[in-house]
Amino acid sequence: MKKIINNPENVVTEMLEGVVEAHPEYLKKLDGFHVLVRKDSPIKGKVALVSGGGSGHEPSHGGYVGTGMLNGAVAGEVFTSPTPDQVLEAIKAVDGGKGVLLVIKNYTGDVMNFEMAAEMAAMDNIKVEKVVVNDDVAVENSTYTAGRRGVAGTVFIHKIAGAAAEEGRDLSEVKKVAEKVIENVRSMGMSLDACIVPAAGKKGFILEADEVEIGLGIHGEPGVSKEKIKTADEHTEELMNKILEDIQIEKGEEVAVMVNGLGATPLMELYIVNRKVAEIMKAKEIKIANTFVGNFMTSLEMPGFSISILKLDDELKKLLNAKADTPAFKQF
Amino acid sequence: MKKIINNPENVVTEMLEGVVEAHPEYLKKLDGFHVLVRKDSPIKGKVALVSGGGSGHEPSHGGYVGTGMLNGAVAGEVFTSPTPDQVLEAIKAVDGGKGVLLVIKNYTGDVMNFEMAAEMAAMDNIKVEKVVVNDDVAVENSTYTAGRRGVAGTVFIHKIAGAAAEEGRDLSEVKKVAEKVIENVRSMGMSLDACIVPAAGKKGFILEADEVEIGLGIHGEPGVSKEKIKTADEHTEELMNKILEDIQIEKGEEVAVMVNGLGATPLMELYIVNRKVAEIMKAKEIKIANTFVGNFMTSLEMPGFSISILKLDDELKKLLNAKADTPAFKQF
Amino acid sequence: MIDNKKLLDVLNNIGDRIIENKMVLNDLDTAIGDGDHGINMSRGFTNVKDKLKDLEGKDCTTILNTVAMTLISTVGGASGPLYGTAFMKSAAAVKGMESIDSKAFLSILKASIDGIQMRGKAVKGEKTILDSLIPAYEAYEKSLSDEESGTKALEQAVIAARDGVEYTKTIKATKGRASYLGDRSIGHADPGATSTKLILEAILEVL
Amino acid sequence: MIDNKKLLDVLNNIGDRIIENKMVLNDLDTAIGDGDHGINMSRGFTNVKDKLKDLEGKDCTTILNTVAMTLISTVGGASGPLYGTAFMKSAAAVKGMESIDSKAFLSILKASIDGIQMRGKAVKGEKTILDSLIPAYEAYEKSLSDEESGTKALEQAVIAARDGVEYTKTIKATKGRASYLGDRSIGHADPGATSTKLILEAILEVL
Ligand SMILES: Nc1ncnc2c1ncn2[C@@H]1O[C@H](COP(=O)(O)OP(=O)(O)O)[C@@H](O)[C@H]1O
Ligand SMILES: Nc1ncnc2c1ncn2[C@@H]1O[C@H](COP(=O)(O)OP(=O)(O)O)[C@@H](O)[C@H]1O
Ligand SMILES: [Mg+2]
Ligand SMILES: [Mg+2]
Ligand SMILES: [Mg+2]
Ligand SMILES: [Mg+2]
Repeated sequence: MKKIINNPENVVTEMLEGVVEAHPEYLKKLDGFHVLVRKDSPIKGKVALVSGGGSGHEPSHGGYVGTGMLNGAVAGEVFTSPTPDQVLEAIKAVDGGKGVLLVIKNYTGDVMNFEMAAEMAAMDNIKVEKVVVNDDVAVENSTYTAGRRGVAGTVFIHKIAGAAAEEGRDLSEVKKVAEKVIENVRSMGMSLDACIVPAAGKKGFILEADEVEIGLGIHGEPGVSKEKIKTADEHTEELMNKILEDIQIEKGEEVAVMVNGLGATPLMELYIVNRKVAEIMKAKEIKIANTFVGNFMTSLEMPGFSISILKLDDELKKLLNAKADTPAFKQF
Repeated sequence: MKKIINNPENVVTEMLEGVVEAHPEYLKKLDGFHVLVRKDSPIKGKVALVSGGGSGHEPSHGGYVGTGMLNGAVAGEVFTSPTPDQVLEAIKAVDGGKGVLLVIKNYTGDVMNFEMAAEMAAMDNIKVEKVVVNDDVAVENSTYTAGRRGVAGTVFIHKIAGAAAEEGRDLSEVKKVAEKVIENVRSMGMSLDACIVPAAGKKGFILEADEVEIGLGIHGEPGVSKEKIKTADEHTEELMNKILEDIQIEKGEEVAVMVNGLGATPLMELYIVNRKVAEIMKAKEIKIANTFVGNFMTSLEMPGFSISILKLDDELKKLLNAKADTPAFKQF
Repeated sequence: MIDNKKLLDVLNNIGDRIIENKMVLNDLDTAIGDGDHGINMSRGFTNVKDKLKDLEGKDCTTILNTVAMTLISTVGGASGPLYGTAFMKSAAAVKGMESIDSKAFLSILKASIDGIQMRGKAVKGEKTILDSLIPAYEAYEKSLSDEESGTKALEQAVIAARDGVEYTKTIKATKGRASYLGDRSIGHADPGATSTKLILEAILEVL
Repeated sequence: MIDNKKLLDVLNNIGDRIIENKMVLNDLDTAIGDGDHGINMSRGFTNVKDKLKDLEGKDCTTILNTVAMTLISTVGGASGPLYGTAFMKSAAAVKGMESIDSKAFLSILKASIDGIQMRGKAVKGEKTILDSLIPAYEAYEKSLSDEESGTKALEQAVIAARDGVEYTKTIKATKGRASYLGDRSIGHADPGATSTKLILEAILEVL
């Protein structure tokens, strides 16, 4: 394992220290916790958003702490859900009296740990609501799975629900708009290789020189199937078909597109994928209103990408285009 | 070679198409050329900035086309300087009557091709000036080399000279401020592995499992030496020492820091490096006014990083903090 | 009979066995999950062992509650809340008791199952912790009702847990991260079921 | 004697040899540069070969100028402006001539050197194109002044170019990208010197 790290056991702590050194104008770290919150926390009279999960998804989630997105981000160990006491601390630090919305990605561990924190916060008389993001169409949403996973589409929830909170909406309204985004966003990813969790020291799965992993989550775990590598256009078409099978989008409707790098994918390749996404949408006469290309929700140094499609209406469009100012997502 | 591409020969064309699809609000592509220019080009009465180089450095340079940075970016083949006719086309498309500043990274090919373009533009009666960035302290600036290379520090020139141009300064003044940045910025990088140029199909150099390449450029070429891998802190210290040996920075002076990923480096690792950079600067009582952590000047999927340090004065500080709005660099 | 002193020995031994088997559990989780179950559990039990030092002389409920809180606040992932809740419910199950006899241990097993099901909403046969814990509970109960000794009953429980782990190899996961693999999860033992088996073995060793 | 018809054959053959040796040149550039010299040169000459189709009946200067512009606009890198300028100066050197005799070829070699030095500011011994081109020019000149035939002179030039390539293995690069390697550039032949040698060999083949 070749990595630019010190001790594998300290990667999360040291990373958070580096984040705070880099972005003191946006955020601060809660002493003794792996929690980043807005520098101006708590903000009185506004609903606060808290998200988080395992580390290794940077810039998620700390990179989205700032105006118009998250108020707090909780960082677990690498690819491991954070513990409830950490989440609770984030909730307490950001609550400005109007309540806190937890944005949880649907993984058994994330859901359980955030739920426990919500129960604890309720005992402290903090209003807490939660939404569970499950945008990954690779996984069947059936009784035979733990339900669809939450992946890169989560960033759209941060952005849009964050904008709604910034507008001064109530907790129930912010939750409602977050749920609307969840209903309308679908994602799917693929990868050319695995990544290495520092503490584990070896790859999560092994692929042949001509194989790719299709439909994988964001925790370095294997996907739903292995395939022979094809062209970027073919893989893009395959992912887009799965996504568009799952969500009805009519001619003339508008969407936002996110082509997300998993960590080691050159931006060049992401743009090549985006070219094909645009071509497919043009053929279907679906209008792309916003496109985001880059590393938004990564899996350490995984060489792969995911595509997320969010179906827009006027409300979502307005909130998506609202101002945001965070270390990793800025928009005028 | 496993890559998310179609035909290796078309990567640049297809990438540029993907860029235009993603960011039509910022830029457009010149028909028949690998040139991206601001959507509102030419802007009358303002000095225009043109940069470029081989492709594979994304988001450099097309990602910096927008308000407060570049007016045009010329994309060569992967890691190959663009040809003079392409550069000329960019110059012609962005010139708004106040002249054009070419920001060139010091590589033999880049310098010659941009110079030829400047000569051609002069024949068309366009005022053209050029600056050559040479921030890489890994390379000795002696008669025994082609001079120090231009690497990630170039982004500071784009930002600061771009802000000066946006203010309405004259060509000679914009050039002067660009030269001031060049005088005050130093960089150095290292990598854990090589990258693969699509058309070449194999790695540019081979490292053992415990070796790293120190002082490498941004074109996939080998560096100035191989070393055994050490901790992130040790490597950071090594690069910082080289940088701070080369540029005199006194106690109490201010700098901007860029910890730049070369393409496949997890943001986690870049922040771990930044933590150490901040620690070193604190010990030296040098104040870090701005920190940029991310992929600004990459080498395809190279797993490595570079550190750039820019010594600031009041003028540079003000221009660095000025508003910028481009696909890859936004600042309120 | 486990008094509060012995309970510390038991918990220390559980910690040792889990930490020893870090890589084993990790490799199992690499095959069908995200390769961190060993890291998570051994991080948790390293902290538990540390906490145990300050618990000499405390009652069983306090000890088990401390273990619960430590696991909840240091394991993370799916296993943290699950094992944490199991220990928390176990602490409640022995509230007021000076020591844990075989009947109390039966109620600990039952409380653990209830706690895990409350949190994780899984049933037997979904390739989880429950697939070694429920058979272990059933075997322990049967052995006691056959009037065998507590030790004998625990031996039966361990055997049942081992069989449970073997059984998990034959089934498809429908809960937890492994469920995303669909049929690809078949053929691999479940990490959580395995760590539960290790815990039961570690208890038996000290008795 | 190379008339405009023969010139097209010569240039086509140069193109073929460069394209054939794409990987050879690339591997040389991988060792001490950025591994694209073969890609760059063969991209350029693929375009040149394409352009040659439309140049039948044109005069030598027009043909060479077209080659120059094509190389300049399609090769990029360091080699594009250098070879482009060499061909541009060569075109000027034969201005007005119906065909290229050995004296004209001498002036082409000289003009190429001048053009490359004007652009690249290198001298002999810096591990560049010039390390095969200058010896080739000198050998050609000497052979002509010894009153040998143009073909014989070109044979001498090719031999000198080959020796020049060998010589580049022994020296450290001080110009171009390879100069960043310092002593690590020693032991490898220079890609540009090698492509120049290939060009001269290709000319000799057709004469
Ligand atoms: N709903 C559930 N009920 C019971 N056990 C579960 C459930 N979900 C997961 N598990 C157990 O958790 C184990 C994985 O734990 P761990 O790897 O630590 O967490 P994560 O899956 O978050 O990485 C699985 O092997 C399984 O036994
Ligand atoms: N200043 C120079 N003068 C003459 N030849 C040069 C000079 N700089 C570089 N070269 C030649 O260019 C060759 C490299 O060309 P190429 O790989 O196509 O460009 P780049 O170095 O930009 O990738 C070198 O092998 C060398 O022979
Ligand atoms: Mg996990
Ligand atoms: Mg090159
Ligand atoms: Mg796991
Ligand atoms: Mg080269």
